[in-house]
Amino acid sequence: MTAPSHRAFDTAVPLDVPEDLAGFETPHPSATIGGPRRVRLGLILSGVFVAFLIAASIAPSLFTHFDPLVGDFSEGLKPPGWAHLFGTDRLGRDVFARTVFGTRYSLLIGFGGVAVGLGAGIVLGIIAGQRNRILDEAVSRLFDMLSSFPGVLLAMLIVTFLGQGMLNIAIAVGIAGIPKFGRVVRAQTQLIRDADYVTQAAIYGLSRWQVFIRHVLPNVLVAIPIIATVYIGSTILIVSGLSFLGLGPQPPTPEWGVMLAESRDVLRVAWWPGVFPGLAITATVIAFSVIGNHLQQRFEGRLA
Amino acid sequence: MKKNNLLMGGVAIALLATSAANADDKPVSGGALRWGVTTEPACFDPHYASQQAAFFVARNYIDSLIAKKTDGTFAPWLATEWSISEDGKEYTYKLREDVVFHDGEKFDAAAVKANYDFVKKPENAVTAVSLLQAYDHAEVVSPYVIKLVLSTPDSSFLESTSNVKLGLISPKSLAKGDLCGGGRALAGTGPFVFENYTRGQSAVFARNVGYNWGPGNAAHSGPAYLDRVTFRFLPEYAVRTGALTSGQVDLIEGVQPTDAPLFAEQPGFKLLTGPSGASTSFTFNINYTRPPADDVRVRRALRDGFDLEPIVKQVYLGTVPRAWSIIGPANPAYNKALVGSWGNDIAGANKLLDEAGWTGRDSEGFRTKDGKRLSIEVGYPQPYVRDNRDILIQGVQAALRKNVGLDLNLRLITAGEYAKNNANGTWAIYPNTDNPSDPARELWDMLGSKGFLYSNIPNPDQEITSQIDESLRTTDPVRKRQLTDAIQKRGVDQAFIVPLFAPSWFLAAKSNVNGLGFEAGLDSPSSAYDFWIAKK
Amino acid sequence: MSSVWSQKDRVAPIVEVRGLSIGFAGANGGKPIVTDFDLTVSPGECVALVGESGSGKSITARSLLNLAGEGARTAAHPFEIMGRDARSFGEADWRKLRGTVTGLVMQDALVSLDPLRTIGQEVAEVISSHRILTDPGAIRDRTLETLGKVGIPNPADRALQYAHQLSGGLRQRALIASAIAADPDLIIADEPTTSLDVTVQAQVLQVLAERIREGAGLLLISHDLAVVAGIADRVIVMRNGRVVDSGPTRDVLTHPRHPYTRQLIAAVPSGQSRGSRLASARFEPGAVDTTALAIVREPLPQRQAAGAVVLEVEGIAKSFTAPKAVGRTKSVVLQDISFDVRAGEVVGIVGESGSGKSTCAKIVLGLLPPDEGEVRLLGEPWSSVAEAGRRRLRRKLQYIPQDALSSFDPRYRVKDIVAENLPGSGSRGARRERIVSLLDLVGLNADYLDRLPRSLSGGQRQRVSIARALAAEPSIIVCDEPVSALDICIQAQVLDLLAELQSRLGTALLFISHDLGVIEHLCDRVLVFQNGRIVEQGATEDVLGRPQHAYTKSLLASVPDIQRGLRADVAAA
Amino acid sequence: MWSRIISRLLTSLVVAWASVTATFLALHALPGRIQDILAGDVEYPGLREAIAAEWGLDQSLPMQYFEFLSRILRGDFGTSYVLRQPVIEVVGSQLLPTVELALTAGVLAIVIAGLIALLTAGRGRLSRELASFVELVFASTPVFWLGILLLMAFSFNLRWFPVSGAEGWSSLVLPAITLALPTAGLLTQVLREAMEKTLDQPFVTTVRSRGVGEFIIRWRHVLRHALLPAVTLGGWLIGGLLGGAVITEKVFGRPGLGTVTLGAVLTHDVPVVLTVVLLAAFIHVAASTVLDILYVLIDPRLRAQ
Repeated sequence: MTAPSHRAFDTAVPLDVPEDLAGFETPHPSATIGGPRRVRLGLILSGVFVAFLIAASIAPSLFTHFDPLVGDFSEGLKPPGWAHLFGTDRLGRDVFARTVFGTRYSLLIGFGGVAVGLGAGIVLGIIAGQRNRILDEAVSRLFDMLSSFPGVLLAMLIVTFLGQGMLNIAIAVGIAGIPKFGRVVRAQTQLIRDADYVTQAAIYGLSRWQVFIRHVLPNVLVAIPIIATVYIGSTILIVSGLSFLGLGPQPPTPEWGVMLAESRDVLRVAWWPGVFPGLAITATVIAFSVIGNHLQQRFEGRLA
Repeated sequence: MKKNNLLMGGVAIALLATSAANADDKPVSGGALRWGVTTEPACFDPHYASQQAAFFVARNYIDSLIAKKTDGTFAPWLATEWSISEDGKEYTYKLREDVVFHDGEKFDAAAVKANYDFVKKPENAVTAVSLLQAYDHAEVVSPYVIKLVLSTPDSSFLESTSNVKLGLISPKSLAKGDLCGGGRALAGTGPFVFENYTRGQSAVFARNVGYNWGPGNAAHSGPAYLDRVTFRFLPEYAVRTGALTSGQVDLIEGVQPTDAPLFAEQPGFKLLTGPSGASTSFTFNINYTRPPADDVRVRRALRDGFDLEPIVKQVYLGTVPRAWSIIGPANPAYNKALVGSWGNDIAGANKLLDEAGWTGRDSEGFRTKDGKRLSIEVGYPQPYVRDNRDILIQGVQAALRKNVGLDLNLRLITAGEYAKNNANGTWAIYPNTDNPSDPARELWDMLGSKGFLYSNIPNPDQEITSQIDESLRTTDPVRKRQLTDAIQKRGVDQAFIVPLFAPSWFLAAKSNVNGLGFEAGLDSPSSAYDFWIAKK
Repeated sequence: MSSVWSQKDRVAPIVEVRGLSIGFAGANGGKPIVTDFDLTVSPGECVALVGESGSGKSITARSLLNLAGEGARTAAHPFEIMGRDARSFGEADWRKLRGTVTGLVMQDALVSLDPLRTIGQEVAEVISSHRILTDPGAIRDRTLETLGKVGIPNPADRALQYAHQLSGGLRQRALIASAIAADPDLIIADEPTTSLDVTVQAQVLQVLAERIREGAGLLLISHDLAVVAGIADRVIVMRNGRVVDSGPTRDVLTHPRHPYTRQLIAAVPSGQSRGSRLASARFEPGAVDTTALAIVREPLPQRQAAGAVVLEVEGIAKSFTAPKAVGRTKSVVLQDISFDVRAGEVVGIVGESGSGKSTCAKIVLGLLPPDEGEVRLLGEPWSSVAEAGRRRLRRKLQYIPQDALSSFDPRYRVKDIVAENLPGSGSRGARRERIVSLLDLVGLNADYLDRLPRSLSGGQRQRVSIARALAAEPSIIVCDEPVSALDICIQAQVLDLLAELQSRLGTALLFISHDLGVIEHLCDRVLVFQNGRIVEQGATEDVLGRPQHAYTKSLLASVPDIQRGLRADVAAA
Repeated sequence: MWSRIISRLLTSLVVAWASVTATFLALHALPGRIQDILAGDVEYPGLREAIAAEWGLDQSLPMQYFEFLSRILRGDFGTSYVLRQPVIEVVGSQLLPTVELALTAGVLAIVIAGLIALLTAGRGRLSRELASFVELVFASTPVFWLGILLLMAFSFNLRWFPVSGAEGWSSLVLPAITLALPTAGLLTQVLREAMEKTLDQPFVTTVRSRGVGEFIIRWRHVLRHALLPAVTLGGWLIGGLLGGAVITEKVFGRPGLGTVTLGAVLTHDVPVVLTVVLLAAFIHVAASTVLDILYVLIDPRLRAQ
């Protein structure tokens, strides 16, 4: 019964409140008043940032003319300045260039992980969401089993078996994420399965299958991109952790976690090779979760 | 650049300072020392240990028959004198009679025999057995005279008997079996008794009060000065440095160059570099039997395709010299002729590769031959990565990519993967610093037909392996010197091996810690036997 | 506007407010939501505040506790509570007031009592938090005493139970108890009976009346004039934040001045309104001076006589077995239900919550198999055949639920919703025309085609779901409480629409409602459900006019009715 | 309630069994001989034979499986061929520091989250905005990164706390904070959201109408409701803490399961990794059982069903 760390999709029962009454029946109008405007700013910033991230991961060379892998050995550990926006690391490589090129790997693994997890999660979740006690039990137990291994540890175990590298990390993180996604999808499926409009569809004379295809499935799927965005952040976090532990991509790959791990040794004399990738991770995760939460609220809005 | 000069100056001053200190006030007994070290030994039993970092820890509780001096000659230790028979097959040692193991057992010829037989016995699967290849059996001539008999002459045997791997453990302990966990169970005869071990945290050693002998290469004999020594295992550079600056430990090993100024220039601290030059180098060992590295032109291109100097300078801030040979500059067997004989010939390297047919280029600018990228993997076992060596390799990697379009593919692999590669000889390049021993033994280890790298490779280079075998057999020092020189030359000339730099150890300590030093036999910091803490 | 004073005004009033206006920072463009509101409540007096949802009555009432909500800006002159000027009050003063001077009773006790705490704890809280009593024993006694006062049997046990463990009536009593535990001078009851069955509602109103007799003042908020008729001394009618009518109950109800008040009164469905349009009601000029209400309504079109049997229900029964946790108790929900519905006929099912109305509807709709008995549709077996076999007939039997919105796929626009239920294929153009025609059949137009349902008001949504039902050209529609969620005036419109379409298309309706008035207004025949049985059935006039069964009688007796209410009032006075 | 707990315990058994089986299958599915996989790093004559004997590799697969199961049941998790010691000793000796760290961090996180949520929920816009931003930042910051920064600031420069080790509380402070902050960040968000949902409940108005003070309302009524979603997070939380501990220990050079696990992963020391993961699973299951009970204690409505 330990539900996933997710607030939206298991609740949200539609209730009928004509829009013209909004604000009256709620004891704390402040909750609804002026809320939207505040969200906007953060949202816009996040949107712009994510746009940059995607651009950077597609065409990093647009943002910098430096080679992320080859540096000038006489230019090692130069502090940030005009020549090097984020300074250089101990091999004289441009930290900005590395951070920009790193976007690709972090996003790739992040999305990869979510894709793996969601892929399996959707199938299992929908299966579990059907009106079939045994199937539901079986799948839910599977989720219990997977989720009883701490994400990082499970990923570590999988990496031990599969070996290191980007793909394996993505798979590992994905598998570790299956219960999260699966439970969300299951909850969502059940919510819709029991929704009045599904009953209504039965009254039209639609067959079970038709109802599932026309009403249940689409309404489950609309939630997927949102779930993905909500979770991409946390996935990127785990990934950076793993590559920090040296289980991720191989150096000199400018993956952010790897960069952080490398920067540790020189941190005392040079803060920049570590601070910037660190900021990159945090900013990325924030951006995605802001967008994700917003989409989610919108989504619940359409339900309620 | 400037910074680096300053730093070097700093180190020099520090060295002077310490030596001066040692001269002035004489050592005082007492006090406890906390020593922050990089590596937590996987096994404390010198017979089984394989990490270099484990050996200078072991030295604190393990003695050997004889001690190796910096000049390569040997001094008495548990053996007062020794002799080698004409045919070089019999080594006779006369032992001290006043030595007892930490568990009260008497130390005598029988004990020595027990140890050597134990190591030699296959089913014990002892790592150190590689040193006893030639060893046949031991004879207890008299209670305190032991004769070690070899099947074939072994020019490295004397050195081996000084090696900590063949250090002496109480027969009673040996009988107990697994000693990797350390603790009192592991009873040697060393200046310190193994008090206890907390995994992931520390190992504590207490002074062996009854210790009134000592290695001939030490500054004093009799009991150690320190009451107790605590090894704190601090794998992170920053953490180690921080631990010393914030006074949680008195001494750290493995100071990284960027942190050196913190101690070299700070009052209250001292910085030590040593051994004054390594006796063995950090090298790329290229598997010359696997394509594309089976083509000497490719290997040479790899060797000459980059300028090593600035990379080593950049990574180690000028604190260590680049290497020219497999053997380190401080080693008597060092072949000086090699200096300046190779490297940094980018034009030549490109020419070689063109000749070798690597003329194509792929999207990432790497050379290709009939569609295959010119790529050689460097498989570096993660647990052995230390001392920024991965960074150094990244530097070489970048340079080779830029200069000659060769893809030096660095992979940090698990030790398991390495073990497999080694088992079926599929490794490509292995970056390594060999545990020091006799030069011939060292060369045999890395290039010999039964060495740890080539033992599983079908037909290694005839010429070099035969030279190595002979150098091990010969008892004539001159001949031996010729051979080791030749081997070093061929190794570099054929680019079986690309020497990178001569590693040295950096010790940083509070200024009141004295007697710090390095042990040639280990090519690492010495045991805490001579250390003492000045009373303020 | 002049208001008439009852003699009670000579006593010092508990609250006296003139020209009250309430606004929210940022909301409603800064304009106040309630304006120019006057109120006086004296001890032993009941003032009723009537209006539809959104009229601002709740906010107004809560402003007397300074609980109108965060950022609420209230202004009034004077604003006196117990003779003290409330405008000078700080939060601390207000807090002292709450519970001791003013007690609040809200609508649904299930959510208005903390579900995680026992009734006892909830009732005791006001006493302890005001330090009225400190000794735990004394507090307990007072709690139990209060629970007794509101008519809760063996309080000692009840005090240890949680809200969800009590019946609706007891729950509401407990809520009242928690409000009056500290003997407040003024009780503010905000729709205190709305979620209750009529019989229970009557009892709860009695409890409140009892408090008034004890000398407390009562401010009763309700959307239903009939409810307040029996108990209120004075009535204030609100709309869009303004007072449109106020005065002694009798005057307001018999001589409504404001058209809106009249509408409120006239829109109430009842026996008199049968066969006529509710929304069309108006008061004939000159009729006003008589005491009886003279409401004139336009008649609905003629209806053709009932035709062949469409739906037959024969002795169906249903019972559920609760899951293990509760101990496998078998609860009978329906027993031996038999009735039929003929073409063009409107059959009503009336009963209180839990009487089995909805279960019956589900079985009829073929969503639930009966344990016994059989349902036949258009003479063919229905409940006895498999879903596949039913599908052919499905569109003949349609459904209008109470909550229209949740019955719409959130991704669908109005046109998709209706289209999904259209028979056959036909060209896109043709279908579109059909949809449009259906929409204006229910009083909407082509502009609504692309609207998303959640952007529609409650009334409009119900119209869409009617259009959807009609799209299938059914021979019978099951309506489950289709208007209970709507305000009285909207309800009138929807009822008119249903009635009109029914008489024009001759579609049979099975109309389920808890509201006798609605049934009386709409249905030809009525079935009275109690505990899963039909206790009485027959022509509406007979059953509701001359009830035979005791339950039907008690049901009728407890239905609030303006006329009866006024009579009772006279009797009481 | 009891049925719920019993089913949870059964589940945990299933989970344990399934995970053991899964691992067994994984081991056999892997390319290469099990001897090699298990030997990992170590390379000496006789080792593989020893392993073959210990794992009964000469027997048929089903026999091996039951052998394996019964060994686990007997609490014999095999030998680490890298550390040359029984795994159970290795892991056992490292359990305490990790649990100590995770627990402290957990409590810290809960306290922080509870306080902030209590103070900011439904309160002034500015404070709420600020708080939720800070939470977001912490919830989005990699644990190890946070650790490094704290280490730099408070150990190296200010020297308030020791850099590493596990002696005494002072060495626990920084790691605990490091581990707690991100958790607290997320927990606070959940708690506050739940509290604000609750503050909009009608019964809160009822309580206000009794003249109860705002803080009491939050403390006595609202917080309890907010705990429900927080508890549902619990299981996930514990997992996060254990996982985070691994990384935190690495950063602070603390002994503990993390250090052992990481070492094991890198040296391919399968028996150790296996044991650690099984242990973690066990802890998780045990904890979530407790949480279930908690859940029922908090919400009487669940006792009925």
